[in-house]
Amino acid sequence: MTNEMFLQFSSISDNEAFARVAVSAFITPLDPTIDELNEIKTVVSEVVTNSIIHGYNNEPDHFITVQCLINNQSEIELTITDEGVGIENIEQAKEPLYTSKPELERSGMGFTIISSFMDDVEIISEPTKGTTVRMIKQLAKHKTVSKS
Amino acid sequence: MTNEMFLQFSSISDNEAFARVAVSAFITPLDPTIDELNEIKTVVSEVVTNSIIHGYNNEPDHFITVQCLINNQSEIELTITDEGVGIENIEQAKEPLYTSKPELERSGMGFTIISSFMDDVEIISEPTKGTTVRMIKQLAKHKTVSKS
Amino acid sequence: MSLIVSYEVTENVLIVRLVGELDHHEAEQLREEWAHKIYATGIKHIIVNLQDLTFMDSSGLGVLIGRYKEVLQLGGEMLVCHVNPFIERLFELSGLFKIVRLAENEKQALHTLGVAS
Amino acid sequence: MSLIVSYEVTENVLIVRLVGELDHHEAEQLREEWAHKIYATGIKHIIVNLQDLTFMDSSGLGVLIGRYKEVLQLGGEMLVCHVNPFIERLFELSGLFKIVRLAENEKQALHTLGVAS
Ligand SMILES: Nc1ncnc2c1ncn2[C@@H]1O[C@H](COP(=O)(O)OP(=O)(O)O)[C@@H](O)[C@H]1O
Ligand SMILES: Nc1ncnc2c1ncn2[C@@H]1O[C@H](COP(=O)(O)OP(=O)(O)O)[C@@H](O)[C@H]1O
Repeated sequence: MTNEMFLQFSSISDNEAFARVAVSAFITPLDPTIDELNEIKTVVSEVVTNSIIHGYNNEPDHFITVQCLINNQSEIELTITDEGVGIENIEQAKEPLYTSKPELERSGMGFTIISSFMDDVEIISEPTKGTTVRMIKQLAKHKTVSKS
Repeated sequence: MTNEMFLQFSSISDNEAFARVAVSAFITPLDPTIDELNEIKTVVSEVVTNSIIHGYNNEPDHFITVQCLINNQSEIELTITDEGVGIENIEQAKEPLYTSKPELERSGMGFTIISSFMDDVEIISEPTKGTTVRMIKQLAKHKTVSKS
Repeated sequence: MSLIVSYEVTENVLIVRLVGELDHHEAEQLREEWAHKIYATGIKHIIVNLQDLTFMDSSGLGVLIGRYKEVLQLGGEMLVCHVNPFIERLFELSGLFKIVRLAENEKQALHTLGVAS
Repeated sequence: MSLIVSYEVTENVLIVRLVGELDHHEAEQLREEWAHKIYATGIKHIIVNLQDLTFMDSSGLGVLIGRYKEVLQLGGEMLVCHVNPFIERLFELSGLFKIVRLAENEKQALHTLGVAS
């Protein structure tokens, strides 16, 4: 059985914690490990924060959507979308330490953390149209190949 | 400033707790009292459960939507919708102890609790089309008339 | 986020301790398990300890009322103890206190039922 | 769900204790307050106690790095203590340990900085 949720909210920083809690609560029935839960919370926080700061330049009157699918009770598919400014150069954006907003004390580590915590990450972006980050994570106890 | 969220999820009972947590997390920045938070959690649980059991007859492959608006940092507007069987007789449905599913040990107290916990409740329903429950709650510390 | 239930039998009394959240999702399983305990143990009365119940809605009320009806058939009664103010409001609202008696704790509830603990 | 920050000055060291969640929303306020403390107190080194920090993301890293750069200008250094395994992974990933030293607790960190507590 597939369980699915779709969430849309205003682009204000109050909603960063909200998005983390909502996704955590949605995947709780899968009984993830504490590490897995922390990883998911962190990537939600990274991507939503990027949409607020970079995508919408901190303007509060836009919307961010988070879609979460649970496949086979074990695979989490997370898709986070904004209709903001988009990314000119995706390869550059993914580089560790690269940030277009050093004046905001961004560390430039968002995409590095996301890649490390998720099994698969796809960035789809078009300047002036917006950005979609689609991520997949397989929960460990259901992994066919054990990590040990 | 208005903060807004829209949530859509599969009609499975796992998502009752999810919906409660998501709405709680969304209104947390308003710093509600424990009682207010419990009231909101309870009405979310009541309405979402009704959509699952009554609206969709426990069929898991439908969707429920929850919209939450925060107006003036103090008023919570909650709208929960299903596209299920709808309610034939809304006046009867609102009666304390009335339930159409006594075999499921329903107490028939859902709407009574909802009316008691929210400041305003509107039920819009059409047979075979679905049901929308729209509720408003003013948080106490911002109430113009003090409750003491 | 979910419900943990433990049962204890003292003479003809079934003590049921509910820990966590009791909503419709949890109610379905609880209902079956609890009804089975009533008949499997041959008890007459029920004490429900709600000390660590952090959430309950009208689906939870339905389960309590269902089990109340069962012990009523057996000539017994139901008591609830450690009811927090919010759940007490739910019980008031729904008229539950017309059929279920309130006790402070398990000991007092057992005493009310005439069982020394 | 939010962040509580407390500051303590011991000789030329600013001890910063972070309790709760450090994300972008909290980072913005923390940044200003913390930068102000550095100059208002005339300290040289910083110890960050993360014992009760339950969440942190790359926005939090940005604030730490920003304050590190400030004490570096003052000829000082930054130490972090009570780092839980998850935050330690974040620090490893981001290379933070190349610039910030790890200590077990505040006492050990003060000792490393040559301050008796
Ligand atoms: N949603 C987005 N919209 C526009 N640009 C983005 C978005 N997400 C990321 N970027 C770009 O990618 C860069 C790298 O992102 P990231 O690794 O998270 O670092 P940081 O957020 O610290 O800058 C950002 O500085 C920004 O230029
Ligand atoms: N979303 C819905 N779709 C269809 N019928 C509904 C819906 N919500 C409520 N009802 C009807 O209203 C009745 C009363 O609801 P409620 O007071 O919550 O009691 P209960 O859920 O215990 O039956 C239900 O028994 C059902 O017939």
